[in-house]
Amino acid sequence: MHWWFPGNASSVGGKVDSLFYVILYITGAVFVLVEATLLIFLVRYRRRSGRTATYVEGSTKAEIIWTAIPAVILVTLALVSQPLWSKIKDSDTYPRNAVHLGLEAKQFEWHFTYPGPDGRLGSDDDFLKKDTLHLVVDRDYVLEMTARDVVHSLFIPAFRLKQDLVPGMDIKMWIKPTRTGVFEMACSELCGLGHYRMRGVVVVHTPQDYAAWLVSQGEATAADSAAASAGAPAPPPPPTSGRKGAR
Amino acid sequence: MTAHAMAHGAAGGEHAQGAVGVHTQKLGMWVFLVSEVMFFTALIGSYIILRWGTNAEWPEPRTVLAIPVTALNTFILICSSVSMVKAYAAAVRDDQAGLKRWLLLTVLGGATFVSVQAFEYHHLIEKGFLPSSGLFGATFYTMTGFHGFHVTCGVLSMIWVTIRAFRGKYAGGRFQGIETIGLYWHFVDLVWIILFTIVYLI
Amino acid sequence: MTAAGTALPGHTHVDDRSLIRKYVFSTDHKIIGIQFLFLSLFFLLVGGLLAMGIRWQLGFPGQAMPLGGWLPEGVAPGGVVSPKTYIGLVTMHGTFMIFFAVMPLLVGVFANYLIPLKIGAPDMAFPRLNMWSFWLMIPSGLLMLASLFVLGGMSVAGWTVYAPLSNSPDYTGVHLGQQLWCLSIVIFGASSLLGSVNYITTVINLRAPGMTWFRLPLSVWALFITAVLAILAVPVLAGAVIMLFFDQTIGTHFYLPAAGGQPLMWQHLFWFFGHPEVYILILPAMGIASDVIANGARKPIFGYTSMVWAMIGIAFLGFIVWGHHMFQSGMNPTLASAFMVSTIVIAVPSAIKVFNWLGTMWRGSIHFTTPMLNAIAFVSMFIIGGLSGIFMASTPVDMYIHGTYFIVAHIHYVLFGGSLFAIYAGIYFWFPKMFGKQLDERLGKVHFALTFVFYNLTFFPMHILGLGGEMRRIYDPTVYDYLRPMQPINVFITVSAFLLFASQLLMAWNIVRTLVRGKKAEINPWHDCGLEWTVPSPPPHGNFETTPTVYHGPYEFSVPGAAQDYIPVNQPLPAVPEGRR
Amino acid sequence: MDAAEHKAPNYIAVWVGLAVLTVVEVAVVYLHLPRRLMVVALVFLALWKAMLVALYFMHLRFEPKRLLYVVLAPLPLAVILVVGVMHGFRGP
Repeated sequence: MHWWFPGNASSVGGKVDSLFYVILYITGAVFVLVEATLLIFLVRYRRRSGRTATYVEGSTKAEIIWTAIPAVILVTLALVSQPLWSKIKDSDTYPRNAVHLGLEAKQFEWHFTYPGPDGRLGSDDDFLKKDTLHLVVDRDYVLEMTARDVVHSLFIPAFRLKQDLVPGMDIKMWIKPTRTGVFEMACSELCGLGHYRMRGVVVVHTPQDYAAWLVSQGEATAADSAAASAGAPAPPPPPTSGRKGAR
Repeated sequence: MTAHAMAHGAAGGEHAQGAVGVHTQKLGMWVFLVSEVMFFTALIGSYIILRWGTNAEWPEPRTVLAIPVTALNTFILICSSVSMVKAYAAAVRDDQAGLKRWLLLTVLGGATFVSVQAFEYHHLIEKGFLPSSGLFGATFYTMTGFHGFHVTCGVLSMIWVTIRAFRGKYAGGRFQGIETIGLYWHFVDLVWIILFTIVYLI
Repeated sequence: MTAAGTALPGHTHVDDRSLIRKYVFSTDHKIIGIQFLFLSLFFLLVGGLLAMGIRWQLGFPGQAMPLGGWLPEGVAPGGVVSPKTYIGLVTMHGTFMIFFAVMPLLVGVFANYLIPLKIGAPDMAFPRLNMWSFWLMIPSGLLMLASLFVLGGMSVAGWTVYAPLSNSPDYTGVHLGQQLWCLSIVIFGASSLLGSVNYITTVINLRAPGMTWFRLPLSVWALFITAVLAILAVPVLAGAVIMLFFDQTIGTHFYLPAAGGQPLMWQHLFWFFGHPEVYILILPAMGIASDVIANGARKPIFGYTSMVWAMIGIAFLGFIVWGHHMFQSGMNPTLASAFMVSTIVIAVPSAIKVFNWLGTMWRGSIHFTTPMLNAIAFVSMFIIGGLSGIFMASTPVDMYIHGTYFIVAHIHYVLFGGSLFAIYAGIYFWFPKMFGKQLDERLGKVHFALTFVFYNLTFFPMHILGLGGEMRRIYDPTVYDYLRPMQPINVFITVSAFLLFASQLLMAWNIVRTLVRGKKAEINPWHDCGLEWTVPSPPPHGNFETTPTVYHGPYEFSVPGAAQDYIPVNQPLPAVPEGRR
Repeated sequence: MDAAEHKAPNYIAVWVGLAVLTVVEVAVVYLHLPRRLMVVALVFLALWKAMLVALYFMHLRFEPKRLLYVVLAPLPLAVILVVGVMHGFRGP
């Protein structure tokens, strides 16, 4: 049941998944065809008394066919992949109104910086949370990422997102969660002895929950949050529904 | 170009002359040099990448390095290349006296180059310019150091070749060895020409 | 060292070299090939043992390893693999398998043994350099082995030793281990360089009369192209590793961002070597498989010329695809797109090769000998490895599966399912020529069957793990909630891996038993056309009494009108048939 | 045998050429030209010198074409590597 992709929870995940399935169907068909051909040949042309091999050196026609067909299929795949890739990784195409968050990775910890009430990163009211990323569902975010020591890689399986964080480089990644819930994140680039436990979680809130969370953290006043939403529940336990859900 | 008639005597005997029309020993040396090109590409390429591919701060080489001395040293290495090729020409003519004389000059030129480089290193280190002094120090010492290592290897093998020459091993038209080691020697010279320009001058 | 010589059956010809010159510091390409064989089989065993440690921890995280109590407390406290040891195992497994097992098995063994014999040369162009190429592998291997035991522990940066993790003990506590790793790799590079210079020069200049370029067996073509790749790629690794070594020892900052260095530069230089290296590890396997498949199907290779051009194409394209290992590295996304296109293009020549192997079997008369079985396994497994590579080539899909077990599955389908099956095919095929004794066919088939089954049971489920999002190189997957349900797969893989490892002992047993009291081999047990089968088994020093003349291409099987179903290349074709080569 | 045997290049002339080019290089540095012009000039001069060494001292001018291909093989790769890596770093 859980032996497949974790349920998708981001804007790009669905597209990545469908591209994956396209490739899976194509390669699956090729796999079945080729391996079946191989098996048939092995049975049919096995050594038998009274039958000898036929002397064939090749066929230009066959060569052209089996060069052209894979070439066309593969180039098509590249053409299909390219726009999605640019959309995900090319920072020029990121939405203008996205909320910018900071992320600095150091050995075995993720340090997220939030812009605070003024909505701007790099001002005095920024605040920092370790290992937990709080987001509002259906909102565009751009993570401004760097690493303090070695190369890390942010991997959020449910979002289908992965990006290395390289010390000395500023790398941006666009995130848009589409489903509330708690999702795990991991480091997927070997970063030292504690690499395996460099775990974090993404909590995707509704706007109301997020406002309440801000209040609970003392990062916003009740008035601020009241402006954002009506009646937030008091100390919000992170919603557990949809947890790594494969529904 | 030349050694066709002398193909024998090298390893491989009757096979020494092959499909490319090049003596096996010479071909082997060229193939080796091809890989040397890639080795220096890694070192010089890193220098280019670090200096111009990023926003790293870079000192004006002139302010750190002594260009006149190195220019002289460059000239010495070029001279040793010329003496090498003269030694080869002498070997082709079977002029044994000329061969020995030019080989000795080549060894001398190479040894002088390495000595001047050692002197330069000593001076730079005294001034506090170290491999750990930023990217320029790191790339400078790595590139010139490995070049110097190549020259040193060249000088050592050249001494060996000279000894063999004095023993008459290259007499009677057996000059392929001279051409082969010469290729290495000129290659090292060639690398220095590039290094001198991009490390010291630009 | 490897005592390769002592196991050799007696020579009958007159040979006045001393025993040491003949069997230890030998310049004979055949002895050097055999020395490489035993050395790299030893490292294959080492790499396999390390893998067993990895699998134990992944299958049964935190439980004491069998016999783990014998390990020192610092390595495995209470018999449990520590995180540091685990990453060390991962690093050294990759290092040993790639640099000291598969690469020398393919290049050291088969290039050395086959090239002169197959092209009709008495030896390599530079026999003494060739000897050095082997004797440099010894210090290189010893240094790498020593790095397992030094103070501070072995390298824990993965076989790709990404900077800056590998740069400084600050991050991992490893110092000497990583430095020895670097030294070992540089010496390895020198060894590989000497070998490659030899192979290239030999193939270009020492071919027997009539052995034109397009009469070369595909194995020789593959080994030649591989040597070209090695000569162009390995020096770049050497340069990169030397800079890494300086970063560790004399305080340079090539890869350390604090002083302006570039961590990504390591990745670029490493993969500029690393991707051609992948083809160094697969091209010779393709060549060996081609030879064996033509022989087993009793047919000429289908589309010989396109097979050659496909290999040349792979070699060329292999140098412009390195970026596909770095799609998620923060590299310029536009450049990544360019790398995606070149990567996808390189799949085409691979596909051509697969179809041509199928074409070779089509209407053949397939003899299921042990070498042939292994070669067939090579083809079928390479298909899977090739197809799974397409997922990674597509940049958006790569974003999800990069750095997961999907990659681990892919690399093992190519390097184990591909290269190693072809290596086995090659060993079974040429063993009679090397030692004059025939490996036990029945034992060989049992070994093949068990390997094939357990291999697939081990590595196929890794695809599923990867799609479930399990990262590679993690010590304990059960730390993650979403990975815990998949733990039974890990247990299953571990059990399969142990059985796979155990199955390999059959081969070791087969080799030992055959060497001690094997059946004497004929000169040409597989009825093959190659020149190596026209000389005694094992061939004498100098190989050929007189330089052979070659009359046609290497795969003249089942020629219509011929008396037997193969025509050795040193015999002219019968007058009639339309086959021209 | 082949051409080179009969008309060995005038090595002394090449030597003089190399020496002069070296002097010109150093002069270029001290001329205080615009930076870009200086770089172009220096690269051009260095390549010229390297060509002289390769063509005459290493006899490439007189070798069969096929050897030339062997020798030139790594150069495009060197360019690909450097250019590729420099583009690999994200723009400023």
